[in-house]
Amino acid sequence: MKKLINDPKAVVDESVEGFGLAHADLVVVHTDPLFVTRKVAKAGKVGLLSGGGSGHEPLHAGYVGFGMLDAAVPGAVFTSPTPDAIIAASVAADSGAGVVHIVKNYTGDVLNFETAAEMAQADGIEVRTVLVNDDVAVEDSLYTAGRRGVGGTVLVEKIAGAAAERGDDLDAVAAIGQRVNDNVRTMGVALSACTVPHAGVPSFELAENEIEIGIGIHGEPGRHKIPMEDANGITDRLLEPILADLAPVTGDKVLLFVNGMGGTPASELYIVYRHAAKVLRDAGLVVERSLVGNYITALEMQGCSISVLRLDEEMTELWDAPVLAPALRWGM
Amino acid sequence: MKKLINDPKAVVDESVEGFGLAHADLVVVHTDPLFVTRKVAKAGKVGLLSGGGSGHEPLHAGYVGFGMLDAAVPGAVFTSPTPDAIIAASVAADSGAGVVHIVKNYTGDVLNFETAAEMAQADGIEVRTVLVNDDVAVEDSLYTAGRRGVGGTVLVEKIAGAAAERGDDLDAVAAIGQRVNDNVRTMGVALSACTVPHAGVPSFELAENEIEIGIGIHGEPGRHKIPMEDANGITDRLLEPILADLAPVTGDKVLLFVNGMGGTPASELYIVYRHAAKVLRDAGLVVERSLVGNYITALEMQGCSISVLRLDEEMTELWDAPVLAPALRWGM
Amino acid sequence: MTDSSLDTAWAVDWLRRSAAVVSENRMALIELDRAIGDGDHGENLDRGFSAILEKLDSEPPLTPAATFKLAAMTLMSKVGGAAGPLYGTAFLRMGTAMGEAVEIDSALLAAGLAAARDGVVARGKAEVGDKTMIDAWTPAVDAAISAADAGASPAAVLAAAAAAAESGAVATDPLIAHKGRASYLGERAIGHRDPGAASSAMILRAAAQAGGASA
Amino acid sequence: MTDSSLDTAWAVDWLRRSAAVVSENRMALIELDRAIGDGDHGENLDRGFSAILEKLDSEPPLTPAATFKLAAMTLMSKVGGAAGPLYGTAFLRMGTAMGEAVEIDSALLAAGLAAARDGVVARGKAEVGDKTMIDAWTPAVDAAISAADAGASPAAVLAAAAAAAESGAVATDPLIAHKGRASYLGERAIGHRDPGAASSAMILRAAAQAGGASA
Ligand SMILES: Nc1ncnc2c1ncn2[C@@H]1O[C@H](COP(=O)(O)OP(=O)(O)O)[C@@H](O)[C@H]1O
Ligand SMILES: Nc1ncnc2c1ncn2[C@@H]1O[C@H](COP(=O)(O)OP(=O)(O)O)[C@@H](O)[C@H]1O
Ligand SMILES: [Mg+2]
Ligand SMILES: [Mg+2]
Ligand SMILES: [Mg+2]
Ligand SMILES: [Mg+2]
Repeated sequence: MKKLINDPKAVVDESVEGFGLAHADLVVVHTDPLFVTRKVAKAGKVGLLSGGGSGHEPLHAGYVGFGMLDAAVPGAVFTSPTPDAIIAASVAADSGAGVVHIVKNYTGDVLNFETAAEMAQADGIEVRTVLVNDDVAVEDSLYTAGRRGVGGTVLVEKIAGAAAERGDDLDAVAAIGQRVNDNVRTMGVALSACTVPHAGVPSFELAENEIEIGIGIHGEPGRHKIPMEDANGITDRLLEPILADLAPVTGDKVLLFVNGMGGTPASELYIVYRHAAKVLRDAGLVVERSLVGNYITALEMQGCSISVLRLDEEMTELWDAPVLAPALRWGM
Repeated sequence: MKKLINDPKAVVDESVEGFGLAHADLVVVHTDPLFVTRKVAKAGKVGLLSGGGSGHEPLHAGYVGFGMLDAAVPGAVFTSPTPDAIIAASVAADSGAGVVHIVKNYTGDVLNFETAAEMAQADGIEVRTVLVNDDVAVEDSLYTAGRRGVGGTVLVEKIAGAAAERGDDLDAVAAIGQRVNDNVRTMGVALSACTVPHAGVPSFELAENEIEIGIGIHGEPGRHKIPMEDANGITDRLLEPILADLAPVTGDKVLLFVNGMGGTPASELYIVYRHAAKVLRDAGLVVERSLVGNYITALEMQGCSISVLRLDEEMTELWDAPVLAPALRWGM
Repeated sequence: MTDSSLDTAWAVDWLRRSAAVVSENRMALIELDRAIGDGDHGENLDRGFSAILEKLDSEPPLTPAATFKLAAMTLMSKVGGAAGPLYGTAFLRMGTAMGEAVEIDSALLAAGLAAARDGVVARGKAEVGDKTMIDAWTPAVDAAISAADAGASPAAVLAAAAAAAESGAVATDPLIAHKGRASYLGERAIGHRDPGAASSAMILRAAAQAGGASA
Repeated sequence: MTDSSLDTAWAVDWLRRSAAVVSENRMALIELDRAIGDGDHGENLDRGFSAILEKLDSEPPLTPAATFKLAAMTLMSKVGGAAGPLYGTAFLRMGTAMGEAVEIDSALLAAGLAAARDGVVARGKAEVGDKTMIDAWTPAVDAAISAADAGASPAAVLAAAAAAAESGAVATDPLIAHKGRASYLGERAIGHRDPGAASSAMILRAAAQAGGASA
């Protein structure tokens, strides 16, 4: 394992410390428990909080700032944070109007956030939870832990963040977050595995000509392995279940999000974007907005995910609203 | 070789096409010859043009936009573009006030841009060239091709771009670009090699516990291999020749730029940033501005470079000026 | 402490032995989790139990219940992931079940283990056969209750529980998972042992060893 | 065409054979450049010479000079990197040196090769021993001039040039590079052949084969 790290056990602490130093104009890093808050809080605004295992950078701390998150709680690598940190961050994010927790649907995240929400509520903080579960690679049935939260999380955080910033109340912010989740579908592919620092070995094995379809963002194996294909073929494979499940109709406006898993060059993401845009156009959809880059990653994994969000006018407006966070910035 | 590509020979064309589709609000892609221009040109402004081999994305096309480049000319992967494309882009970038070429110091780039500049001048376009050569890994002597242009290029493009945007004339824009180059030093490290699509094999070999110090951005081998070290140790090794060469004095204000080579997680870049900021502080310098992320890459190479730019008030002001390009955006 | 009861020293010894076995098997648990999960189970538990050791030194608990509550709070705030809240709940409920008792007899021990298991079920909603730690805990609790009903000593109750947990963990190998991360894998989970069931068996074996050692 | 001169057919054949040899050795040249450069030399030349083939078909040139100018313009606009302008300049100067001649005798041939080499030096400022294509071109030009002065046929002049270029390329192996990307490597370039010298030797061998075949 070759990584730019010191002690594998200190990876998250040191990385978040460096992040805080580099973006001292925008964020404040709190330690023990570890969480990140917006430098300039806005009184009376609904607080937006997210968190989860580390290793998905810039998610979530990179989205703390004006128009997006008020607080982010990074756990150990690929491990949900603990309730005490979530509670402390909720207290910091609450200015009286309540806090929305954006939680990716994994057993660990759900259990820890559930506990934290209960305890925060007991302390008088109103909490609403938006559970993100956009991953069409996983069957959503009684016999699984349900669909995972993946790429759609970034879109939920941006759009709900803009709603909170414009002054929506607690239920309204949660409702728009939920609406984004209901309208977004994601599917991913890995060309290589990633190596968790404390494990020191790649999280799964892939032969030289194999890829893993339906991958999540934790180095967990995906739906199945297939022989390597070209970018257009892979793009088709990712979009097919997305469109089958989202079932858009001709003329629907969508946001197309091609996300890098951390180890894939931008040039390759644009090659995927190119074909995906064509497929959506051919399906009668209008690609109104786009996002291409490393926004929710799995350490240095090579691969990408595609998310398609069906937009309505309000979502588009909130997407376009100014945002000023370390990893997403426009309009100011 | 596993890459999200179709035909290896079509990588640049397809990628730039996708880039143009994703950022149609900001840029226009021209084909045959291939170059990228700003969507909304500003009449009477000095044109700023850069280019070079592809594979360093978001450099250069990602920096086409308000407050930065007017045109970018992508060559084949790791291969300088040809004079005809540079000339066509120069014509497009010229609105009568002349064009500044920002060229990274490699034999191929220098020769092709030289030829293009000559021919453009013959066609009545005033051209000034800023040659970027910030890489302290290479000895600058009669016996080498001279220092390479690496991370500092991004800073030259941003600051010269802001100068052009505020209305500086041709010589002034070239002069500030030159001043940035004179005050910036860079050094890089690779933990793994990258694979050029047409070659299909990694560009150099590294044993499981080796790293390559003094790497450039073309998958060329570096200054020497050393056994793997921790992030703090590597950071010390990169900063030492930078500071020796830049020779800053106590109280100097600097911009600290930690750049990912494409395959390194953001979390690791922040671990490097953390220690680099500390070393600079201990050296009596003031880190006034920071940039952390994948801004000038070598495909999917794992590793990073550190650049230190000694700031003066004007450079800082131009750095802070609004920029609106696909890969760099603030203030608007 | 007598043959017919366990005390605070046993509870503390259990936790210390758990910390040791988890630390020894850190990489093995990571490997199991790497195969059908995300490879952090060993690291997470090791972090949690190391923290318990520190707490035991700095604030020695006075009752078995206090010992388990200390474990619960520490696991809850140090482990994260699925295992943190689940093991945290298990130890919390066990502590609650034991009340103020300083001597734990076989019946109370079995009741404590049952409460722990019920806590995990309440939080995680898993059933036997879902390929989770419940597949170790439920046979362990059944064996403990049978042994206690038959008049066995606490040490024997723990030995029965540990053996049943070990068989239960092994029995997860051929299963498809219905809970946790392994459920994303469908049939690809077949042939792999559930990491949480494996760690549960180790921890219950540690309880038995502590019981045997001090019996 | 006679024994004592070469013509446009030879020039065209040279380029076609160059395209073939570059395409065959594409991977070998990539490998050489991968070792001490950036691994694109074979790809770049292959792209350039393939484009030359297309141009030769669509606009057949009428003189040797026109043939070389077509090659020069195509290489300049298709190759990029260092090799594009350098080979482009070489063919451009060779074409210019040959003027309107349709029959190239040994003296003009040697003068053309010398002009090509001088063009590369003018652009790239490399000297013999800098581990560049000049290390193939300069001995080739020297051998060509000697042979021409000694009254050799054009075919023999080219054969001498090709042989000298090949030796010159081999002789780059032990050198440290002072120009181009390999100069960044210092001593680590020792033991590797310069890719541009290697491709130059191939291209000059193609010239000789075209000369011999048509002689
Ligand atoms: N719903 C559940 N009920 C009971 N146990 C569960 C449940 N979900 C997961 N587990 C247990 O947790 C273990 C995984 O723990 P761990 O790897 O620490 O957490 P994570 O899956 O968050 O990475 C699984 O092996 C399984 O035994
Ligand atoms: N200054 C120079 N003068 C002569 N030849 C040079 C010079 N610089 C580089 N070369 C030649 O160019 C070759 C490399 O070509 P190529 O790989 O196509 O370009 P690049 O180095 O831009 O990738 C070298 O092997 C060398 O022979
Ligand atoms: Mg986990
Ligand atoms: Mg090159
Ligand atoms: Mg796990
Ligand atoms: Mg090369």
